[in-house]
Amino acid sequence: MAHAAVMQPPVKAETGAGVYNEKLGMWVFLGSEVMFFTALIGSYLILRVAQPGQWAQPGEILNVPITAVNTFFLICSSVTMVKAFASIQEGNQQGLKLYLILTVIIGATFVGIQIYEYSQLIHHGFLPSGYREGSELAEHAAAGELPAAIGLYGSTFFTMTGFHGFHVTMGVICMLFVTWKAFRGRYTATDHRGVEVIGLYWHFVDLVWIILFTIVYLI
Amino acid sequence: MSWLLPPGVSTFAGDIDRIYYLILWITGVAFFIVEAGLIWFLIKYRARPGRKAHYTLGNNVAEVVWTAVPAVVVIMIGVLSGGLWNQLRGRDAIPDDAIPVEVRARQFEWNVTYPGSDGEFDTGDEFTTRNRLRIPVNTPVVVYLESEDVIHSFFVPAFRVKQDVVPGMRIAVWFEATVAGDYPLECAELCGNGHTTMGGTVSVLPQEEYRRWLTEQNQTIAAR
Amino acid sequence: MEQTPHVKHPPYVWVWVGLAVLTGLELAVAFLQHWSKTAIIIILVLLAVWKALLVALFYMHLRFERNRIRLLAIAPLPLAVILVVAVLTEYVF
Amino acid sequence: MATMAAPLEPASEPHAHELSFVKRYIFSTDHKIIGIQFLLLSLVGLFVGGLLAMLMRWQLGFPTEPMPGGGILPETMAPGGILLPEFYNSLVTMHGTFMVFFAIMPLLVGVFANYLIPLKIGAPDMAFPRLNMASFWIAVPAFVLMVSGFFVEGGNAGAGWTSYAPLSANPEYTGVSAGQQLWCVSLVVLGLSSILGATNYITTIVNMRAPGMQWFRMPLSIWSLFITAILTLLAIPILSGAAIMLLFDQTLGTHFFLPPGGGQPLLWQHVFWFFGHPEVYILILPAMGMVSDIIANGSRKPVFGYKSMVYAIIAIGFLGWIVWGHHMFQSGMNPLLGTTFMVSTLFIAVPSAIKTFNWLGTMWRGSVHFTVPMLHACAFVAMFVIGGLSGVFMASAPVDIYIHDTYFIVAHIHYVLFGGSLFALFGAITFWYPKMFGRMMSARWGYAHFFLTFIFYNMTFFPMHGLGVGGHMRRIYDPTQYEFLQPLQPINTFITISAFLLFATQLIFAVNFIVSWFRGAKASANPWNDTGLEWTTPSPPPHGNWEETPTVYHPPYEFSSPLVEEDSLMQSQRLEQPAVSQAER
Repeated sequence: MAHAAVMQPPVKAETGAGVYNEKLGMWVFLGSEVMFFTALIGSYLILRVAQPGQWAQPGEILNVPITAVNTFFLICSSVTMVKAFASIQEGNQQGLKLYLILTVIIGATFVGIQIYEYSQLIHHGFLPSGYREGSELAEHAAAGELPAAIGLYGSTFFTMTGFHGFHVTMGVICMLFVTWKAFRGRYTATDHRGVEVIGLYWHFVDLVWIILFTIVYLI
Repeated sequence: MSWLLPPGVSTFAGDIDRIYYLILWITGVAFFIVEAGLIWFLIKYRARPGRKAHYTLGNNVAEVVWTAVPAVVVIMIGVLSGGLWNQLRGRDAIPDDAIPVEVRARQFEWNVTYPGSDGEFDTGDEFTTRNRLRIPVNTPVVVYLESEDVIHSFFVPAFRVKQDVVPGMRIAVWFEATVAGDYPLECAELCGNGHTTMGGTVSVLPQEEYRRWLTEQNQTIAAR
Repeated sequence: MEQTPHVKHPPYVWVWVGLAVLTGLELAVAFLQHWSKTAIIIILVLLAVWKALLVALFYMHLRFERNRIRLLAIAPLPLAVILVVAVLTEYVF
Repeated sequence: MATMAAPLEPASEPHAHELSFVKRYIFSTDHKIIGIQFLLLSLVGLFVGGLLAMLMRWQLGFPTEPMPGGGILPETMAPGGILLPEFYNSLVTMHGTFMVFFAIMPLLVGVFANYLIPLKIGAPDMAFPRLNMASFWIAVPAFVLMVSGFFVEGGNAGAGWTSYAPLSANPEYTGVSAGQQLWCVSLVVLGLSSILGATNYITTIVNMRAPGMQWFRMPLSIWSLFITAILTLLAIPILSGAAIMLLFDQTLGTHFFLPPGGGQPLLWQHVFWFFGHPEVYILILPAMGMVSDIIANGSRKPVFGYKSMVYAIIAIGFLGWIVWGHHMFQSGMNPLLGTTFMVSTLFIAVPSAIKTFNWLGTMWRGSVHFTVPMLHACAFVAMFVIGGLSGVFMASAPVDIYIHDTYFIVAHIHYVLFGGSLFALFGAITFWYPKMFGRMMSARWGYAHFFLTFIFYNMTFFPMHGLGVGGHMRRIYDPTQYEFLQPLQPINTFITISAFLLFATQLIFAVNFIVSWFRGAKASANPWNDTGLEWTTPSPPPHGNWEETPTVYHPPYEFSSPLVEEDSLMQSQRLEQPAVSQAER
């Protein structure tokens, strides 16, 4: 066929998005993640407007100090992530490994603290279905110090933060894989696609937490 | 089979049917134009030896025409429908003098509650009938729909009335029947295993008869 | 061929400081007494958006990307707004 | 920032013959094999969906009579061959679910997006071949989960394919608990598969087009698959979120959609249809695109108004996001929203009309060859017109008051999904079959299948309009219970018999498909004299598709071009005398 014309390449390659496939693919995937969290966060906003009486004041049920610390951790993990990326851009393998390990550790800490937070909440009587009967919180509610029913509060809180935690966990697992590859010297100053792509995901998850922390814990 | 709607017996049935028939005409004409054109082209331009297809890429005038014409037609349909929709379901659509009735749906029955002699609900003099809604002819009626379990749909084909009954909501729907008689009431939303059996009757009574029946019922309640 | 190109990095650490400070600010605002709830919510949401923008622009490098990637990043947002706003009209009007 | 050259290293493509059987045909990363895997899976889904419909039709046509052979069904479904209402509801639900999620959607997107995108844009494979493999092997367990719902305690989900809460959210209302949970889990799993696929398709189309394959040189099939991928990417996660909330309502005791705890049933409908309406266009856009390809080929003429076709696809894709409320006119939704949604819905008619007229324009003064794919494509146009026009009735909110939830809407959806998408799919399968398997499907049996399907199809679904106009509700188990529906019962019986014939006719297709795979006439590289890039490589194409990446010089549909003697000019054909097609002047 005529397309075998090797002599002169008169037709230049199509530019596409101008970024490599993995990065474009991650941005595309993040688009779908936005919509996933839209379903959850949107439902929360709608339910909150529909039933404003089912939500406690900030700090009454949820433990704001511990989650504030956790938020700080997640922000730290974002800066270590981006430092890992900056390191490999300069070809700094040591920096890459150090910062990746830090990111993994801080990310895992976030998940650990969240699990602790959940166990405390459940212990006090805050469940996805609302108050646990006979629990400490249920007594406060009976005494009129808390809203009488908080079923929707529990539903939306656990679903949103739970799925965020699930995303962080997935991120940590993928990050472990990237770290392993970093230790095998797979990333260079010119090719470090994996680091940049996992970084995009990681920062996105951080970004979602920034929104969640504000609208779930502080409002 | 027939494209003709069964007789409508409410004040607005005629308006709805008019739009239905208008759309039927418009889509019918469009249907015949397109299908006839399709068949005609297929026959006329079938492949024959020695004839090559005419190379053409399109025609901007044609594109504009077949963009603009459907747009104008749908705007017209939209304006007509929008007006009627507001008349039926708009904020002030329910006539002030409408007789209130409450219909509570549950799997798989319709419970009709009448406000009793004082015309108010929740005053203790209400009475309830099952699967039969009695209303007077030529009088606007507003039905307050509530559900005890799942979503049902209050469907009276003869009145051209259909309204989902949603648990946790109190939805008002109004109509005014024009011919006395019994009309089927159905559930139009899948509501469980007994969905198909969830039927009832709307009895449109002459005004005199309705008043007599209502007085009778109210007296029974008062006597209790 | 391992080169060590000198890349000029965005101020990552300053962004981190900014995020931490804004978080502190949020905590302070959230527990302010005597302010109207509406005002607090508006301020908190603005602070959260600010933080989110910092992450997106600097850590996710949107500030330095081509416009088509920026477009891709914000494309789903109108849909999210459409869904929430449309459903909220059920309760607000 | 360091800028990086786009292809950093060519992925080391192992040659196909070096691969083991398992790597080559089962856990294959080749987009062509994955496409064929999706084809087989979704044809099974289509068969299952059809079979469920046959059971339903028996009940509707002959309500109180035991079904012949129905004795093999267990007591919990059909004691003595008479279907139970709860089993009937499961059938209604699963017929819809299987047809939408496990037949039409994977057929259009899983099969043809996978198979056609790299071949038509001149790429060696997808951008992420392993992700592509994952997307198929994630769809398989989803399929298994959905089927397994029939074998669990309480039977399969029975709240309709739309699973309206609270009927679906609390097992007390239907007696189904495990089945409904499996429905949710299965759709979340399938959603992951779709999202991975969509990510792949978008990246591939944006980044991997061959030199010269400019945006406006892409065939309409690729354009429509591209817009479809965007819709999939953004709509499916909404369904996943909704299904997860529904699952939690059943398992964790949450209250999202359950009114006793303050939940909002309408929230489910909003979120579901916010996914659901883009989904409707996911189910039709690729069909429109492939039909455009086939009609241009069959008429030996460029697609009439190519650019307006592209803009119409984009317009439909965009409008798809702002019309979901038309499913909810009678749901108790704020009537103000009703007006808004009515206007946006009616406007969908405009791009649809543009597409229809452009298809007619393509045939006009053409040289129409009645190949089997072309017949199916023409049937698509004819049937889509009916489905599109009947949609106008529902779009008008006042008229919808009467016909909502009746058989009118059942007729409408089947005219669009069967008459539209499925006819297009039969055409597309026949058209690209030689490329996929290297053999032609039998034309004789193809004609037989087409004509019988066309006749029985219309006999089955056209009378449903009449049932709907007569007030026949959908999803009822026994229409004879209503006195006013009894006069319509002969129509129901007629539909049932037609449906059985329609189902039987599909066996012709199945046999043709299987026999041709082994016995069909050997196909040349370009059996239809088409212009697309996929026809420049052997049938079936080798791993990597081309020895050398093709270069594109021409727009997609250069049939009967004045530039050449022959009646088709390949997109990649380099002319002796450099000439620019009229289309690009």
